[in-house]
Amino acid sequence: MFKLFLMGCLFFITLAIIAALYRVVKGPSKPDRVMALDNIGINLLAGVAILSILLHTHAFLDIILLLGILSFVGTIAFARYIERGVVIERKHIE
Amino acid sequence: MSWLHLMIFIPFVFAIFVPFVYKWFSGRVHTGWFVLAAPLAVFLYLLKYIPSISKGETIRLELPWMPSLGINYTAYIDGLSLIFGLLITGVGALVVLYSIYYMSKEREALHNFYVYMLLFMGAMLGLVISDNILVLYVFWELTSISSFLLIAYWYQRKNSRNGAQKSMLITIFGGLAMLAGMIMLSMMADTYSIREMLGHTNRISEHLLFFPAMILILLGAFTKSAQFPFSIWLPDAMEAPTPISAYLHSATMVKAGIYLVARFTPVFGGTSEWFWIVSCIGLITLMYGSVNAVNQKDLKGLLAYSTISQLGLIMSLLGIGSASLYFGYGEESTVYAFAVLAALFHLINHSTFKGSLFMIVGIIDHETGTRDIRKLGGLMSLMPISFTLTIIGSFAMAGLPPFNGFLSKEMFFTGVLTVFESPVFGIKSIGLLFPIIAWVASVFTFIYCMILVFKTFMGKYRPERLDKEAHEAPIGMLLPPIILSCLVIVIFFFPNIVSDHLLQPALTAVLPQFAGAGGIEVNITPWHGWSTELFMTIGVVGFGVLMYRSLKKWSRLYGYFPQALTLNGIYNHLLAGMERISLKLTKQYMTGFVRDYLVYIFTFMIFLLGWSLWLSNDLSFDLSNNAPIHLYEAGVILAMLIAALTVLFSKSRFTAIIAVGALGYLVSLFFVIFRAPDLALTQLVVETVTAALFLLCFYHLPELRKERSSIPFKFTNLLVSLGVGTIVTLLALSANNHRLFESISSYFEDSYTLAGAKNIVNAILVDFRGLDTMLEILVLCIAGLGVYTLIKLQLAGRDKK
Amino acid sequence: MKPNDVILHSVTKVAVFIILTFSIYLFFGGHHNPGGGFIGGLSVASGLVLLYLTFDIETVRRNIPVDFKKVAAFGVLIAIFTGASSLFFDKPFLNQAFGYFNLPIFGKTELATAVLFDVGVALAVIGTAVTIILSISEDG
Amino acid sequence: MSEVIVSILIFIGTAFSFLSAIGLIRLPDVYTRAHAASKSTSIGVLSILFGTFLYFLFTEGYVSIRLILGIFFVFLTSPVVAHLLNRAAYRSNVELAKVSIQDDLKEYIRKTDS
Amino acid sequence: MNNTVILPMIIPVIAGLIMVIFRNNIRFQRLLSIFAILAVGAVSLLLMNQIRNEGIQTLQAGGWAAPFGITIVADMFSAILLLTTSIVSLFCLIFAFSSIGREREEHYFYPMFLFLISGVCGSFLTGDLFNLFVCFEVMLISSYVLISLGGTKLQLRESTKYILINVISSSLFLLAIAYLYAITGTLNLAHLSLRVAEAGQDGLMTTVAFLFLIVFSMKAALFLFFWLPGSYSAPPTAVAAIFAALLTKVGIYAIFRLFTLVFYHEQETTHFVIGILGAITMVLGAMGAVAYQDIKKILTYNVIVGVGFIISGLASFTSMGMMGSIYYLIHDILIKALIFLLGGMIIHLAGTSKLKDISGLIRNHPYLGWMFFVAALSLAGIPPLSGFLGKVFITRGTFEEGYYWLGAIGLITSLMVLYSIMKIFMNSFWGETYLSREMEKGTTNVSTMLPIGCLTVMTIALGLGSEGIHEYVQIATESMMNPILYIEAVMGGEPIR
Amino acid sequence: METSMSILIGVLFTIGTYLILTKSLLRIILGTSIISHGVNLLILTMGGLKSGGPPLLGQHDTTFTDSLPQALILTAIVINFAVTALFLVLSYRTYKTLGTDNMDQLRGIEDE
Repeated sequence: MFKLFLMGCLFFITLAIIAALYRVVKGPSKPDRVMALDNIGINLLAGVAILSILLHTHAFLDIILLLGILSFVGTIAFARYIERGVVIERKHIE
Repeated sequence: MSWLHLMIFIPFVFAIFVPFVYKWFSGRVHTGWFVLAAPLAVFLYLLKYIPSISKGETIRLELPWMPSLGINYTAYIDGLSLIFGLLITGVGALVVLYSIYYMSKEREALHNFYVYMLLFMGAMLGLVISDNILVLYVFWELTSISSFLLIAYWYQRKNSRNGAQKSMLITIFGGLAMLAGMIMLSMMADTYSIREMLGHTNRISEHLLFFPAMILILLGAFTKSAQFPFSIWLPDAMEAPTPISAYLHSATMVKAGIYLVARFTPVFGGTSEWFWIVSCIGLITLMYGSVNAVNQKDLKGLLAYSTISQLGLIMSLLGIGSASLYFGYGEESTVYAFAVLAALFHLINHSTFKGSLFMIVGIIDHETGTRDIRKLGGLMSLMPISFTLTIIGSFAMAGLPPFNGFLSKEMFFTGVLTVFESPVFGIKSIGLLFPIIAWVASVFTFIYCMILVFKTFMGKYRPERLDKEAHEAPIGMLLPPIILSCLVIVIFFFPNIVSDHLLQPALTAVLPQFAGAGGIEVNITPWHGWSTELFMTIGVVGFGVLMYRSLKKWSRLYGYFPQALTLNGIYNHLLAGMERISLKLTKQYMTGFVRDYLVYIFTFMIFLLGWSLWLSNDLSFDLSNNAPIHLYEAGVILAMLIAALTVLFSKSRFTAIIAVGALGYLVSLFFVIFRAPDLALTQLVVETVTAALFLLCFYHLPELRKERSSIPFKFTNLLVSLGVGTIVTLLALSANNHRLFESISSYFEDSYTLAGAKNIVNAILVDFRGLDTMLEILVLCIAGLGVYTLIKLQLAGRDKK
Repeated sequence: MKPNDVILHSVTKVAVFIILTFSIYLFFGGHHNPGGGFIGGLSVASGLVLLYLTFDIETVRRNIPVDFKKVAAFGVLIAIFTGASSLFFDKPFLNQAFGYFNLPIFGKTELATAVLFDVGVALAVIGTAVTIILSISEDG
Repeated sequence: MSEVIVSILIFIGTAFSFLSAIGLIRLPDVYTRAHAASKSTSIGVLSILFGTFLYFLFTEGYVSIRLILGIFFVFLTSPVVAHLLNRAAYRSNVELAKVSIQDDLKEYIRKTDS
Repeated sequence: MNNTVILPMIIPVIAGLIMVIFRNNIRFQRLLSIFAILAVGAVSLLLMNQIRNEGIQTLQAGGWAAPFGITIVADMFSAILLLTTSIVSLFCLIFAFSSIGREREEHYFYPMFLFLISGVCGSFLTGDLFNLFVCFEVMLISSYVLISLGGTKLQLRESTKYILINVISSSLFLLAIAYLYAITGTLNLAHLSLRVAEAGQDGLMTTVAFLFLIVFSMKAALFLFFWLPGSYSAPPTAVAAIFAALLTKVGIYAIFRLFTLVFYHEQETTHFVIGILGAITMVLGAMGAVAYQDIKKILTYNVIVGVGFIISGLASFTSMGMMGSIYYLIHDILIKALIFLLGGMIIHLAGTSKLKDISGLIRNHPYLGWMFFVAALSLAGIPPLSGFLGKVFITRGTFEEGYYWLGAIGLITSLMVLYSIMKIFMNSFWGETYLSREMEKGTTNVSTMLPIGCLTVMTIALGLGSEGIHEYVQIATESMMNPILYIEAVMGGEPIR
Repeated sequence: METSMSILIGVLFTIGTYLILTKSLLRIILGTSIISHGVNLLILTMGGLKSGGPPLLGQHDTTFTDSLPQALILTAIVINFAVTALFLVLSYRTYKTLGTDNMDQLRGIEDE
């Protein structure tokens, strides 16, 4: 029962991912897509969490944190790109 | 290393020293004097074998080269080798002597000349004395190469280069064919030694490869001996300095083919194929050469065609003589054996008179500055010695007494008549063609001999057409042709000395069934009654004179022959055609467009794998041992498909890269679902860093363009990619249901006890398969350095273009 | 209006600290838990990338004055030498030794040469990743 | 009992996540969608993570520092991400939805720039 | 266990890495790289003798018994190739000293060169399928760097294609490994051989074998050679020479290894297909060589012909053919390096690679000319130079197997090779001399002529003195024709732990 | 699951191949990325799916999924990362130096 429930939740998370993918496809603006990607990342994080309950293992708990980190790093890179066109600046123009 | 081997290698040894000698003494002494020692020494050394060889002995000495492969330099001297060896060194010595006067020590690059010459001489010697067919082949190709160099001696001239290239292509082509034949032969006989092959003739003749091997070896012989239709290289080879022509085309290079045929007669002879091919090609060549010689304007060209024709004559005699092996030992066998004897005899004679003729033509060229028959004339009074020598040589060639050519020509007629009189291999009435062709060709031979003598020396002397004032050559230059001409006459009067000491032992080498009997009884005499042969000769002379008289009238016929159909035309056409077709084809598929290459590769893959799968019948779709699939997993798969398709259809690179990122994240979700935490972690990080890399590079890259390509282009791409996808899927499905063995990875589940690690994947990475990891970080490190150099080192701006 | 990154800067400082700590955890936990040299190295790299993202190359270089190409090479060297060290003990190449020792503070501890190997891996990964990213960003 | 609590938390999380996904599709422009993407997703994920944390705490007595860190990290970064993205959007001149009534920032920028 | 086996793989790597760390001292880099290559050569000589005396040498990396760990195996075939590799790379390296240019030297040329060698050696030595992939990658990625090092327009354009094709082939390689792993559950070559023999090589395995064939064909330029002519004409001479000498050979080695050790049960299918591919390769390659009037093009197409010819020996799968292949492989590595160095030298002197613009070089450069002549003959397999024996035995092998067409094509294409290469000789060395020494675009010097001279001497010596290496080649052939030897050497040893 | 994975991999390969066959360098690189995802998933699938717990000892599971393919994929991922990085940089260098990213214009046969 509990398992079935978890799978159901996972299914909805998957749907959420697909919804976000729709946003990636649809756009229309770049920030939209990046936001969708970030959202996919966050949803994946949730999915992994549920999966680790489902599989009853804490092998995947590292992934949760790492996903959080990476989705953060990635999104910031994208944001920089959108904002400035350059991802890493050689020298800060303050 | 025996004395014999040493002697064979002498020319090579000399060749090494020639450049030094040239460097040190070139100003003072002609290098030729140093070189002369080599052929002379070998000639004298070989002379000492005559007594023992004429008694029927043979000498066999082995020098290991690659003993473990059965390839040794086995020197083998019997009568046949000895004749050739003496010719090579004897004529060689004379040619070197001649060249000392012919080649100016101031103007010519003598070191090159003599190095090539010695190489060639050594190669020829090695060729005729070696018993091992592979070694024989080595020397064979060496003669091709060194003659290539000799012909192109004046490499600045385009004609020399072309002539050299032609001779090389044709003779090496033949050499390769011969190699194939020899390999087949060695497979049949299981040995590389010709001597040992003779012990297995039965096995060889019953083998399936017998006929192909024979054809291939004959190809080698025919190309080398300039037999029809491979004769075209020979006239072009006249671009070489005259001493070379004299050497190559009288005594050596072209005789190599004759040697080969004679040498392999015991192996292949006695069969109708051998008989027909050799004798017919010989007769055709004889005809072709003599007919064409008449039409030549260049003296050397005339001699070249006459050489072709004479070689055809010898070849046909060898072909006819091979029938003797069919009969074993007996009456008819002896009759045919006589043809072989004639062949060998004519071989020697031809070397003498042709050598001298070439030298004289060289003298004429040297002294008048031209070889064009139309410009020459009336030299008789100015160059009397040369004139005499020409008469001797030409009349010998035409088969007139009292010169040795008469003897062998008569014997030739005897040979062709034999075919008519005692038919073999179901010849019947066709046999009549043999003497007829021989006779007609002899008429033409007579005509060109007359041209040679009379057009050059008779008629009006027209100094205005010549480059130089004509006068007699220095004695040193005349000496070699004088020696040869003396031989021509001496042999006529004492043919039996030659016959007993050289020809008989050689005959037993060609026809080994006579070895036990001590040869055949022959007595070569100039006069043997009013025989058919004599009448034929008289006919030749009579008809020849008539024809020569009316030469102007009928020689126009030559003009009617279309240029494109000449052998030369065909050769040029073939060569140009090969280049053209190659270029067209290569350009057709080598487009430089990498997409095309990938299409070829993928198409090939689809077809090969598809064919193999279809052949194997191992396609199977079995869902039973699949792991279960959950709804959410289907959702993830769907999401991946969407992401991948987005990449495909996105018009902006930004969308594409985000979709790829999403795809990567979803892949890592799969890794989680399939219980691979390490993978999921790595995939996530790598995906993020890759995305960041893409973003970094976007600054330097253009926005994605809309693909502007034709419908067929896209359709092909679609088809190919669908094919690839299908093949991958099909293979995956089949492999999945085809797990034959337990994986070895259960071993790794002990990793805690084995390697002290609870994380099996990590244990595999750092311990069980640590080497992989080590190299993998090396790859990473190289890539980092590569990126760095790519960005930092930019020589593009400094391009020459 | 000039961009101001105060929020990002302050958050990044915390985040980088967390990332680095976590990386070290991943690295050392690798033997028994998911993680190891690769992932540890890569996450350190991503932490550094985050630094570069929020600040700029000059600033970071001033604080971390390291030639990352040499780091990468050095990492690979370490990995190879741990493997090659077994040559001196007449053991097969890459033979990893491990044992349990009673250390004063940590109690019973497992020490393995594999960890050294992993250090090499991590260094190589960090060095390469940062080299690549820096090279590209410096190209103008 | 423990399963029930975990279930409730996860259910809440999933519901939030899913709803925010719907928001991501339905909302008119990037700025409004950012609400859905950051706020509600964050709460959804946080509750799911917390649920997971509790699950392992109850069933195994396992206190996962990584999960706590993860919760903390998401909690920390999610607003920053939203902030940066929106700023980027604004700076790259992404239009506001037509239904928007007011754009204070525009006024402000005009003032400071001039 | 024999730790010597691993050394050819790691010595260059260590040397290269040290050079990366001490980047600025060029003289040190040169010395160290020479030293490293010499060490590899010495080790491979040592290995050859060990193998001759004690049989195939193996090393279970990390002490994990096969098939669980990675086994490094040096049989005679590998050892011979190692030695040849080290010789050739030594000469290419010396050639590079004066020709590669200061800038490239400063940008990790020597380390990359050594990594390439290491990858090549690794590929020759490894006994594990996946490790083979990794070694390939080491080799490939350093070749990517080498081919693009300098970033001239031509280099960039061609290296893009080169990398793309190789990325695809690497993906396919992994694909093939995955399928094979699914079927057999193992990666160790010896173990694979055992398992394939046990289960019988069924249709699916043959299909997977074909996939491997495609992968290696792409690397070896066997039929799928389209990328090669462009790529090999892009980099500087020393690099092109080492590429031509080694890179395709690694692919050939892999094909040999796989189709003699693992997939040798269905010869009628697999080896026949290999034979057809070899024939097509030879014909197309020879046609390409004949077609062009450009030195670089002619030489690169000749590389392709060589590949087809070597593969013919495998297609025959007789010990005669195999022996021929080994001989020819050694010859081909040497001669391809030599001819590329010579061709590069001509281009360097004349400043162009178009034959119609070059003429009469022999007047000023007689030694170069005659060495080119010798090399040209050797390339076409003219006796008694090094290509001859290989040619004879391969041809005999194909004949013995009944593939007369294959042998015939081999011989005919060798004539076309001769024609194409003589075209270079006759056009660029013979003819009127236009350029005086001063007008030439470049000069020769000791560092460029020494390697050319040495390689020329080697091709002559190898031809005349084949007896000297015959014993080794014989052993190599035996172990190729008899997989049991290999399997026993790998699997027979007791695990260390 | 294996069947659906096989089909997914096939689709990934199809898309990747299609992208590789286009003219734009960037699309080609994206194509190689997708193909490498396909390859990684394939290796995993070929190792057998979900036959046990994650390959970590000391947890509840007694059976484990095949750990060898995971190690292989890990290596493959890293190598692929290295190659992609190099390829990417090369392509933008090509673009900057030669002024085009269209493979059709990079034929390079004009200089014959």
